[in-house]
Amino acid sequence: MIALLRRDLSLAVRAGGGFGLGVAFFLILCALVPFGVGPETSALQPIAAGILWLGALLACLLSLDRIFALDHEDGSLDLLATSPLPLEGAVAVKAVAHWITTGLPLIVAAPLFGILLHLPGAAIPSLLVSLLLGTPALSMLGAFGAAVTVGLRRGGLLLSLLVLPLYIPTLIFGTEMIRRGQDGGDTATPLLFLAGITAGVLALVPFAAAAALRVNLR
Amino acid sequence: MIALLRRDLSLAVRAGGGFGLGVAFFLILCALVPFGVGPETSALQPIAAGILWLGALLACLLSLDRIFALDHEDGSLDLLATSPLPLEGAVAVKAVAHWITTGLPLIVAAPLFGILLHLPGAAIPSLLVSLLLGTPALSMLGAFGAAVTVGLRRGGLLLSLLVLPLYIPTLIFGTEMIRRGQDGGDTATPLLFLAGITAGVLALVPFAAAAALRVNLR
Amino acid sequence: MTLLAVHDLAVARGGLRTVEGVSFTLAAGQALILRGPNGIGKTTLLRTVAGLQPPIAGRIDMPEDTVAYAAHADGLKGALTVAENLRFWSRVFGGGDLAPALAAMDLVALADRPAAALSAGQKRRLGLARLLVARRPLWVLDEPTVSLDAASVARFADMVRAHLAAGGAALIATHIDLGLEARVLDLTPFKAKAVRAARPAGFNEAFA
Amino acid sequence: MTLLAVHDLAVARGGLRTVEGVSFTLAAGQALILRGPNGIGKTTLLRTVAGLQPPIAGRIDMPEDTVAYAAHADGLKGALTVAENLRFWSRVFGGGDLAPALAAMDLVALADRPAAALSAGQKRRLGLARLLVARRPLWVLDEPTVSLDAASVARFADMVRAHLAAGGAALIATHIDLGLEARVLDLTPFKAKAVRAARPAGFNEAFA
Amino acid sequence: MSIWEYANPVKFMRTSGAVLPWVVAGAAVCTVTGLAWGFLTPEDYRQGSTVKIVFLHVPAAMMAINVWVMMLVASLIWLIRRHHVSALAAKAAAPVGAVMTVIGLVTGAVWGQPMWGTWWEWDPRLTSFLILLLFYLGYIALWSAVEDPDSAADLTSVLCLVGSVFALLSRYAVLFWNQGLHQGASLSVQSGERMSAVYRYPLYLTMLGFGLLFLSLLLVRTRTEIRRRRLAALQAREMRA
Ligand code: HEM
Ligand SMILES: Nc1ncnc2c1ncn2[C@@H]1O[C@H](COP(=O)(O)OP(=O)(O)OP(=O)(O)O)[C@@H](O)[C@H]1O
Ligand SMILES: Nc1ncnc2c1ncn2[C@@H]1O[C@H](COP(=O)(O)OP(=O)(O)OP(=O)(O)O)[C@@H](O)[C@H]1O
Ligand SMILES: [Mg+2]
Ligand SMILES: [Mg+2]
Repeated sequence: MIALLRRDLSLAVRAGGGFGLGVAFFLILCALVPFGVGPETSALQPIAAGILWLGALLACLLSLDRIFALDHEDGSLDLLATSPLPLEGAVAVKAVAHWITTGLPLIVAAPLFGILLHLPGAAIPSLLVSLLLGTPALSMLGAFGAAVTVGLRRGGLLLSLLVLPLYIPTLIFGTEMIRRGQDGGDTATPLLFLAGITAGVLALVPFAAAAALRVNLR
Repeated sequence: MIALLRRDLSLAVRAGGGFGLGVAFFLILCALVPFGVGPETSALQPIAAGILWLGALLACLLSLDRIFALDHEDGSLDLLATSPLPLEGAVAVKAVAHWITTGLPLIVAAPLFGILLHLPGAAIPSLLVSLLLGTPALSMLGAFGAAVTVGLRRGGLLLSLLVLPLYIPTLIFGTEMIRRGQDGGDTATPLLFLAGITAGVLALVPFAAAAALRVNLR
Repeated sequence: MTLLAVHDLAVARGGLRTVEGVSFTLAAGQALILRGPNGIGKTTLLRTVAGLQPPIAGRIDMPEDTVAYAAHADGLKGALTVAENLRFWSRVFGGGDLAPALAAMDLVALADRPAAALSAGQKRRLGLARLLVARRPLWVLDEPTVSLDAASVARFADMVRAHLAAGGAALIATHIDLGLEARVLDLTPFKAKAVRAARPAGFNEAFA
Repeated sequence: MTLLAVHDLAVARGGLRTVEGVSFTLAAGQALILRGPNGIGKTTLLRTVAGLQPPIAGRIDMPEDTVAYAAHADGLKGALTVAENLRFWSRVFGGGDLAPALAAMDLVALADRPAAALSAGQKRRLGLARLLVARRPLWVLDEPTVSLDAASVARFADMVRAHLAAGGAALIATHIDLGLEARVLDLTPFKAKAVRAARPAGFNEAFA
Repeated sequence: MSIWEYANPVKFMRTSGAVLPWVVAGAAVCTVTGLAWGFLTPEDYRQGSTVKIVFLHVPAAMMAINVWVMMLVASLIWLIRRHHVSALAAKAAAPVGAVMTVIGLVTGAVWGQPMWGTWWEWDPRLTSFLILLLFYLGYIALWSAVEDPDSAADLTSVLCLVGSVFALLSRYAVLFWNQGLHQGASLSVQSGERMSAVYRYPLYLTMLGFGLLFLSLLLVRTRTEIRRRRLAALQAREMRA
């Protein structure tokens, strides 16, 4: 498992800055938003929390689509399935690798983008906590979607169609938490919900994803 | 060329509803935005034009990444390059096929999504015209980006990184046109700019894309 | 010691039976070569034995974690070097040293080359070297010598012989002669009758 | 009539020369078989002749639109049927009828099958049938018989013979014996000296 | 004889063929009389004639949810007992459910225009419905994207399971996000005081009608799917021969 994690991470790094790309996409998105909605603080501030979470979601999504597809194409997935590694473990490891290469850099960079979008300083801590709690669920659900669509040509759009609706609860609680942090409200409830969803997803979804993979390898 | 167009279209249709997927993604995005920014009309109305254009952009982007990648992987691209078809023509045809499967359905569905985001009825005509003029440029620029990144593993994110900045002018004039339509202002100027950009892109970018493809085949 | 026993096996691809009624056993030290025209179902049979798809009928008996499978695709990562690719599979299979595997397939000089910069035959050699680090007793190989030159084919045959001598077994589908002294099983007589579709027991004719 | 003339050609892959000083000519009705160990540079040479990459040195003379290239990958779309795949390439090359091409490679029975549901050898046969609808005089083939069974190899050899008899030519890289009566060119003596990197003429030693 | 016997395609074809005309007739009678009766009800003193949309809106909305539940059950049966008919029934039901959802959304929108002055409002009820539509779309898209029918059945069943959990979660998340202006369940416990009998009985009738309508569509579509499978099998067999 450690070997798989290390391989995935070093592949991400060698394939041209795996760590940087997600952040760069996030940056571009945050830069595009003011072009779309106008540059005034009054226009940006109320939507900043939402845009940050939507950006995280999309950055996640874009980097996801090939999480299993590459391994399927070059035959590694067949070999992994016949290896002593349980497929559930392999799925979990791949989700972790995805989180480390995409989620983690996003979290580190998020305060900066918050400033770009005029997010008030008071909301930064809840921004960080909500991302830290929420993004692992995004990676894991994404791995599930990737497992379901592996081997289908044109996976990209189908994957988004399957995965984005699953992201809705995380998105809602995540932005709600930031918004409450911004207004100085009670952040404990959304925080608990976020943590609960992520815990449930991490505990159960690997099994569903491994089952889907097995079907697709057949 | 006609043969290539027909093949690409029938591939899109067989690979599971090529036409519908882009629209479905657009729908999801429009549904996610209110979760991020809040459900009030006052929050949604000012950003509706921007969100619609961003949605079109992203739907375009997600469906793009495999425009040449699939043909590269299965060797068709090598064969096309040695065929009597000029590579510039092949690029243009592929962009057209992409526009028909993604851009066109988006345009048809856009007024509906405008309603979801509380876009005023007065802005609908300029929404349609701006999309009609702008999306061909998106497809063509996307084909260029896809040509540059073909054969790179993990193309998805890199592609967005390359292509999104190229989309900025189209995005700006497109949203500006809708906003002016919404306020009853003068839409002629952004319309001219949009049309100019698209005309220029359609005339010149196929050559750049074909050159990039040739380098990547080497 | 019997490593693999196949009883009256039927396999299916895309919902239709390909071969049926296949039985054989493989003891330690034995190799079996599968032959048959294109499309008879060799690949399907090997994938079933490797556990990647369920059999339609019949039984496959073997101890757990016995199989090392090598298919048309080699499972290489172009961005990693030859040695890194091999080391990864060695770790996953809890397996052996790299040096002998690299030497056996004449890859020592290429060890630090990224796998993307290998020729077709060199890639295939790396895919075969993986078998040595997997340390599994039963090798299930689907056309292992594709793209290999004559010298490499001979080297591969030596590798299989050494594996058999060390108590392993091998099940190999191939169209060309490998120069191995092994039993040959031609699948042609086992071709599934056209009338019998692949469907679960108890299913009615009216359906698939 | 000379279809292809190669003079003192040097080709490079990944910035390093693979073979150099290769010269040969192919007239109508002739075939040339390229041999050489894995990694010598056969694929690179064929891609250069097909015009997919530029030569480093030397000249390649041939009329325009002469080459039909067939590589390791067959350029098939799994979602399209066998006939649709072939028809597409026939249209692109402004080429010939499907029926004789399907018959030559024994694909008539499979014509309505989606290409994704073909076995490895059947896919390869479809890839070769494409050569017939391309109607190009010079076939440039990279290991065309991979995955083919003995009967299909013989059928392929017949197809090449018919092509030569009709005034075509073929340049074939292969490791196995095709049973064709053709000249053989072994690339081993042309292996590039290790010291000379691939760089355009006039480049300074300090660079490249 | 166990109930699972009916999962045998032949038996299913025979039985469903026999009951189908009755179900269709029942659906027609209930829907038509219910709608006609509903149309003849007096105008509401507050909502005017627009109240009559309720006879389309509520049954469609109700069926939209019930169809998903039925798909969930069918998926579970497929995953556990591997009865092909149940997988095909789930496949056949999905587009019907999606259309019901769309009818609910469109009639709601048409109703919302006079009532709230806007075509669309991000009210939790409506939003949950939009999310349900997304799940339907994903499910249908997955069915059409996978070639092998058994793999498609497996994958869509897993998706249906995971999707159901998240559809429920989304419902709560949406409530948390925005408290809405849509009416509560007026046919529930205190139904008497909230909706007068004039509207209630024709509504019950259309609801029954929509249920039967769904059942007949489901039977017809499942029969089509079974025949399509059989056709594909026969074609493949011929090709192989
Ligand atoms: C797009 C918009 C709408 C959607 C998606 C929608 C959705 C629903 C749903 C799902 C139900 C079924 C509740 C149940 O059976 O438990 C329902 C019932 C109902 N809706 Fe709507 N609705 C929409 C708009 C409206 C509007 C604008 C009105 C009127 C002002 C309205 C009035 C009602 C009423 C009176 C019921 C019956 C109450 C009940 O049985 O629960 N709806 N709607
Ligand atoms: N992308 C690359 N970068 C650097 N070197 C490469 C690259 N691709 C191939 N090579 C090297 O170039 C040489 C020629 O490769 P080529 O594929 O032409 O060989 P080949 O004769 O076709 O071999 P085979 O019989 O194995 O197919 C090989 O030594 C190979 O290692
Ligand atoms: N996805 C699929 N759907 C339907 N039929 C398929 C599918 N894939 C393969 N087949 C068919 O199943 C049969 C067995 O294929 P298989 O790949 O096992 O053959 P093989 O013996 O390995 O042939 P080869 O020597 O060409 O590799 C072939 O007739 C093939 O056409
Ligand atoms: Mg095979
Ligand atoms: Mg080669």
